[in-house]
Amino acid sequence: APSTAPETKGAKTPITVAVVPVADVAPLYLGVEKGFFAEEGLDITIKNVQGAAAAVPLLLNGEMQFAYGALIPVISVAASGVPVTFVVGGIAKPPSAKADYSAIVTKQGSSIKDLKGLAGHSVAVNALRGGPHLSVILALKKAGVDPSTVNFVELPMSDGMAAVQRGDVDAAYLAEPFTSQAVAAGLPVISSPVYETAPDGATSGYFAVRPYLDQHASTADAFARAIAKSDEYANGHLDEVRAQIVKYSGMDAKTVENMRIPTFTSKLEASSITAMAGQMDKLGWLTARPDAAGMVR
Amino acid sequence: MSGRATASVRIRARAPRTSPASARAVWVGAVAVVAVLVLWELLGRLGGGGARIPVPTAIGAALAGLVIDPGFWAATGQTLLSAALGLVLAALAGVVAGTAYGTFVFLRHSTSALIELLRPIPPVALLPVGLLLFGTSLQMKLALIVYTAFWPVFIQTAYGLRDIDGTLVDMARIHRVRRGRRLLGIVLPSIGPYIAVGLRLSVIGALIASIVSELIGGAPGLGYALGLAQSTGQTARMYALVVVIGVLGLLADRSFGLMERISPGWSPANRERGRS
Amino acid sequence: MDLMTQDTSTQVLTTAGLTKGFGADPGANLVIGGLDLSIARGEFVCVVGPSGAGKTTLLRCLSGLERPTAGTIMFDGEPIDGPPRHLGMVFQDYTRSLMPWMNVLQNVVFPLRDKGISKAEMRERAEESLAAVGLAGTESKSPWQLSGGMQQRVAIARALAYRPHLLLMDEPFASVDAQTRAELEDLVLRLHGRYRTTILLVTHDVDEAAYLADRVVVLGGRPTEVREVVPVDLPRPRDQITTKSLPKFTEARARILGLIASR
Amino acid sequence: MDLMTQDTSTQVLTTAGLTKGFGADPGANLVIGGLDLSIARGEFVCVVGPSGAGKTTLLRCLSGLERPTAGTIMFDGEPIDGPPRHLGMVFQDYTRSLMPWMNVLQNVVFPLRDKGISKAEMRERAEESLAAVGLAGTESKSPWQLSGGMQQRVAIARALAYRPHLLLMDEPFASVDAQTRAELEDLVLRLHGRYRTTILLVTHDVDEAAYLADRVVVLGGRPTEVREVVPVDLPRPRDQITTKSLPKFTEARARILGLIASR
Amino acid sequence: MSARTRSAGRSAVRLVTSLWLIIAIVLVWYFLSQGSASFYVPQFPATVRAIGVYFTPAGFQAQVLPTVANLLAGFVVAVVVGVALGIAIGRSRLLGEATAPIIGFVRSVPPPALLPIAIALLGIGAPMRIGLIAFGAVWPTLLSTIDAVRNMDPGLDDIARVYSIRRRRRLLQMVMPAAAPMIVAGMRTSLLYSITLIVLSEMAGASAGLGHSVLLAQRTFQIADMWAAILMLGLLGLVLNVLFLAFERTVLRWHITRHTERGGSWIS
Ligand SMILES: Nc1ncnc2c1ncn2[C@@H]1O[C@H](COP(=O)(O)OP(=O)(O)OP(=O)(O)O)[C@@H](O)[C@H]1O
Ligand SMILES: Nc1ncnc2c1ncn2[C@@H]1O[C@H](COP(=O)(O)OP(=O)(O)OP(=O)(O)O)[C@@H](O)[C@H]1O
Ligand SMILES: [Mg+2]
Ligand SMILES: [Mg+2]
Repeated sequence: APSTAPETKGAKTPITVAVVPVADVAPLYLGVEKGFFAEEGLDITIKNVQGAAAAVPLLLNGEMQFAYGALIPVISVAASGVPVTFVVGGIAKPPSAKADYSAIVTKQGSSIKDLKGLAGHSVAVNALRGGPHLSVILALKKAGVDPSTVNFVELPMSDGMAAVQRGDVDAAYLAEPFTSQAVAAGLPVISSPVYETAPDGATSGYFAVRPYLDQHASTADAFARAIAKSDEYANGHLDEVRAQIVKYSGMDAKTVENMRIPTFTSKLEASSITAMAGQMDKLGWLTARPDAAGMVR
Repeated sequence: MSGRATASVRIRARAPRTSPASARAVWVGAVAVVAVLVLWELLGRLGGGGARIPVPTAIGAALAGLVIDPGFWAATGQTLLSAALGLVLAALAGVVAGTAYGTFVFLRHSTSALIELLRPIPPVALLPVGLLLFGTSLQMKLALIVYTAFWPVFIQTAYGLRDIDGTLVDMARIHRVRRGRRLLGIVLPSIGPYIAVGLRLSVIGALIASIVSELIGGAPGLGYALGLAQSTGQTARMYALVVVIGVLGLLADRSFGLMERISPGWSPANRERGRS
Repeated sequence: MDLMTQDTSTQVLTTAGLTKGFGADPGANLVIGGLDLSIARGEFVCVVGPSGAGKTTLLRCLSGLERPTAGTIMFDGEPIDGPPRHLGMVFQDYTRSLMPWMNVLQNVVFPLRDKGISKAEMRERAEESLAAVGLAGTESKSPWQLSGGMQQRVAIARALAYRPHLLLMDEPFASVDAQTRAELEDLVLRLHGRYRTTILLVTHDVDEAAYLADRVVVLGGRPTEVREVVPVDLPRPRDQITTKSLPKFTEARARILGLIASR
Repeated sequence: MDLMTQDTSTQVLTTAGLTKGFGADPGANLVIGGLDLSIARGEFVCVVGPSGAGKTTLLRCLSGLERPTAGTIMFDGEPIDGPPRHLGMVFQDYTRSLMPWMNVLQNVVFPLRDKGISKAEMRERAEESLAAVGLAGTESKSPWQLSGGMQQRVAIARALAYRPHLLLMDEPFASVDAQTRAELEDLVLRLHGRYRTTILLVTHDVDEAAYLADRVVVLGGRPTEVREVVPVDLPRPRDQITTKSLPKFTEARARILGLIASR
Repeated sequence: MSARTRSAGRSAVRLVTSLWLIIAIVLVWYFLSQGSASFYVPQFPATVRAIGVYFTPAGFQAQVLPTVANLLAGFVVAVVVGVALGIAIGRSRLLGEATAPIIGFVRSVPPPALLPIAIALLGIGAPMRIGLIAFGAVWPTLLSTIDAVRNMDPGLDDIARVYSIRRRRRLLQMVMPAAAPMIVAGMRTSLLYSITLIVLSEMAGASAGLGHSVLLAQRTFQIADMWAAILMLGLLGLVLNVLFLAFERTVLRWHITRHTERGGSWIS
């Protein structure tokens, strides 16, 4: 029964957090190092998983308590009836196009110069019906292009750049570290989709399952507080963030040096979820509309 | 009769086969491997930007980085341990179930449709269920490994049972040889070549399942490292890990190949006749 | 055919109307058609008949390996259902009846296991019977390292080491030289004399049949029936020189030859 | 042993110091030790010798299937390297030499394909030779549906249909009955007479050897050597009754038997 | 006449024995899932409805057909390459020694790691999928063939050499039939591998297909859809298996009849 209140010093509450080892979760590592979690009485273990959906079984069976995920996949999970709820936010909409960690890239010398040019062409996204897919669709709509004229191709992000260069696809959605790699290789960026389409507030967050939250409310609060503290610290110490990324991802320092670091935020609004869920529903991606209010704590 | 009396009967001393031949095998194999590597390096360097597969020298550099990392060795140990454990379980289960399936007609008829329905379920698809039931524990890995490694042994065993010489079975029946003894003395040796192939498939299956379960399920091991390298765009490191996995598979495969060569000295491939 | 009139209480093996066919409709493709035969305890019976007559098929039925299409087979007064106890058999296809993954000794010992025989006795029996067939010293060889005749003798040694009460032998000496064959014949005769083993032996050699048997069953016809049973009234123990020079031997031999040629 | 003094120009097959051993150190485990033999074109030679003497091994060496450990084998004046053309062979292990996935006809016809023989002739030859061995009508059966003796005859039919110039036969009649055996012997004799086929036949039956051969090679010793070559000076054509009643036949037979027994 | 009724009766019995277990399991599933709240035991009706989608003309054409086509193409390539290469390797000592380490290495590369290589070499279209399936499924056939050819009865080679049988005929009519029982066993495993490899092959570049459906449903947590796609893979396997058995009965007729008529079960 790890429901001990955080105030009880000495015996710390052990929790396990499932993450995907990308830049988004740097505050978590940083916070652990800075002792923000220990201060809240949490003994934290971080484990890598393939994605938000892969973490759900582990939350359900109690092996892990929190997981990091973007809004879209977690909304999908919620729509299928799993009672998942966000505890705290992750990263925010980037402040500028230049700071956007995402990019739609094309081949050098491609005739496609902007989103309008994508009509009738193919775009690689890492997961159909996932966040990138939605971002590209919304960006296209915003640019006045009918998304149904674009052929979306599912392709792992690590293969996106090569596929564009070879001409297998005309464009690809990339996120860091692949964005900076592509830019360094000279691929033209025709859009920064997250910056252009994301709602204000957090676009991702740490979530848990409701039965757990009902029983361990104080632990969840402590976790949220520690994340908030970490976010704040991280936003002000980008060098330390980069050092953390090098440590936990194994990327070399030079790559990380060039990466665009997202802005971290702990504030996650139900309205963002409502907006996203609405878009997904419109596209026919959801079997049921999840209760947005219930998805945020 | 003078011809025969001449003492100069030249006996062509044929050296004992095993050791120099296997030395030759290593030698020939090594040459072939080097040839492939050189070809790859050349193609990679001449092919230019399009191909995203790193050349052997780049992978070699990443490999050098790996082997000095103690975490890598721990991961290797974890991967191998679970693969070996799962393989043993799967092999036993596969031989037992395959023998029963090939032997009992009612059992075969009752279960064949169900088995055919279940068999094609990709192990990857079962992962969420495995994660839910067992978490990222060793059990989850083992469940997936056993499931993957079981089928080849099972199928091969079941097929092998059709290849038992009827005369041997008659001989055993005549002498009222007990079933257990028949199993050990006749059935298993007869289907040995089938099981051997099944095992060689399973050993790699077990290794791959171990890695895939780490890759997707997040259990610690080489697969975890592989997934990390892949999702963070460290291509050379990823291929270095692939090379490591390939070498592990090669070693496992070779050790089985060796077993095969040692045990059935009776197999036609090892007999003297017909090898001239 | 006065077999049915014999006292059946001493009969080990009796068939009545034994019929056997193969294929989808066995009744239409009969190999053996209503064969009556009975063998007394301790008797030595030889079976002769043209190639393809059904001798092997008969032996397989008698041993319980094959189920007859019709008719009954009684063993020790009970209908047969699978191979009975204490039955030994030398298969015509001897190469196939040896296990290539076992050496000669292991092959000979194989049927003895699980029969409550001590390891030492198993080994002793095996070595004794291997020596008897002239294969002492080959214990650790593999079957495929032996000549055809040697393999056949391993199969014989296996049957001997088993010390069966009823021994069925299907052309057991087909692949051995004349000299060895004579020795093996005498070996089987000694076995028969010593243990009162009931023996049914298929052979193509009429001399051999007459030399060994108490009665020679001549098969023939299509489907096969018992053409005649020739009693061989020669004294026992027999030996190659004396027995074969007896007029009764020549007589029996001529009679069998005549029956075979008259097909 | 006056073999070496014969005119070698008519010799098809000549061995000089033929030595063969098995195992890791063949020189130490000799089966055949320095065997000299030569066979003239159109000759019929029978080989007799104890079981395990190395008759099969000799045939395998002569056919080029097995490489001798030492010594030379010349075929038509040239050292042998692999099986020569126009060679036919009946293997001792006949069951294994038939392919179970082919029926009888396909098995017989198999060696004839790709030899520039028309389909019609292939079939004719196959049916003719199958009929000659008494197996007409079994064309579409599978080998394992035949009795042992029938399988052996299929193997013989295959060799006959091939019309070889040199025919090596390893105990080809071991599993057939006396009557059929006599018929097959005469069949082989006719073949020999008609096509002048050179034949080397291994047998355990001394009568058979004397009846068929121009010369009988008696093997013996350890390692095996030619103990003696017995010329059989009987007129051809031969037949079972007349030839076997000639004093010269009895003489040859007795001589061979004596050589075998004296081992 | 009586033979015919007997055989009709026998096939009826056969049908019952082969189906009772599946029916029982479906019933258990039906009743157990009725009140189920578990996310991994989908309700029976929902799953059946989801499967139904695949049997609409549009669903069949979009989801099932391309998958089956790639699967079959990949399997056929695997079998042809496996048998051809297997015979070559099995019969040539040099080739066997030269390829052994490469084969041992290459076949232990985990399939997910193969994906980028396949994409790099073959793009993201059907050739890549077929290539991946073929590459992953070739091993059982290849290894079986190598082993079967190596363990061939040496007596067969003797016949071929004595009668100077040409190489082609030797291969087609001696080596292949002799090795067939084991090759077919390997092909069976190859078929199994092909089906599971679909999922991997549809991890990239696909927007439809059964394998893609499994992945998509998993990612979006549509458990009924996931099980529907998985069961479709199972059904596909079942159908292919029936076809395979028919193929096997033709190719191995001699082997099977010999086994049933001469020999029988070892346990009898
Ligand atoms: N499994 C089978 N299927 C079909 N026919 C068979 C089968 N077994 C035997 N026969 C047929 O039965 C007949 C008798 O065969 P069997 O082996 O009993 O003869 P045999 O008397 O032992 O002959 P041989 O002396 O040549 O060994 C043959 O015509 C054979 O073709
Ligand atoms: N592959 C082998 N390895 C070892 N020894 C062998 C091999 N083949 C044959 N031999 C030995 O060679 C000897 C002669 O065998 P071979 O088969 O030539 O005899 P054979 O004269 O044909 O006898 P049989 O009349 O019994 O057929 C035997 O002692 C046998 O053990
Ligand atoms: Mg027989
Ligand atoms: Mg021999």
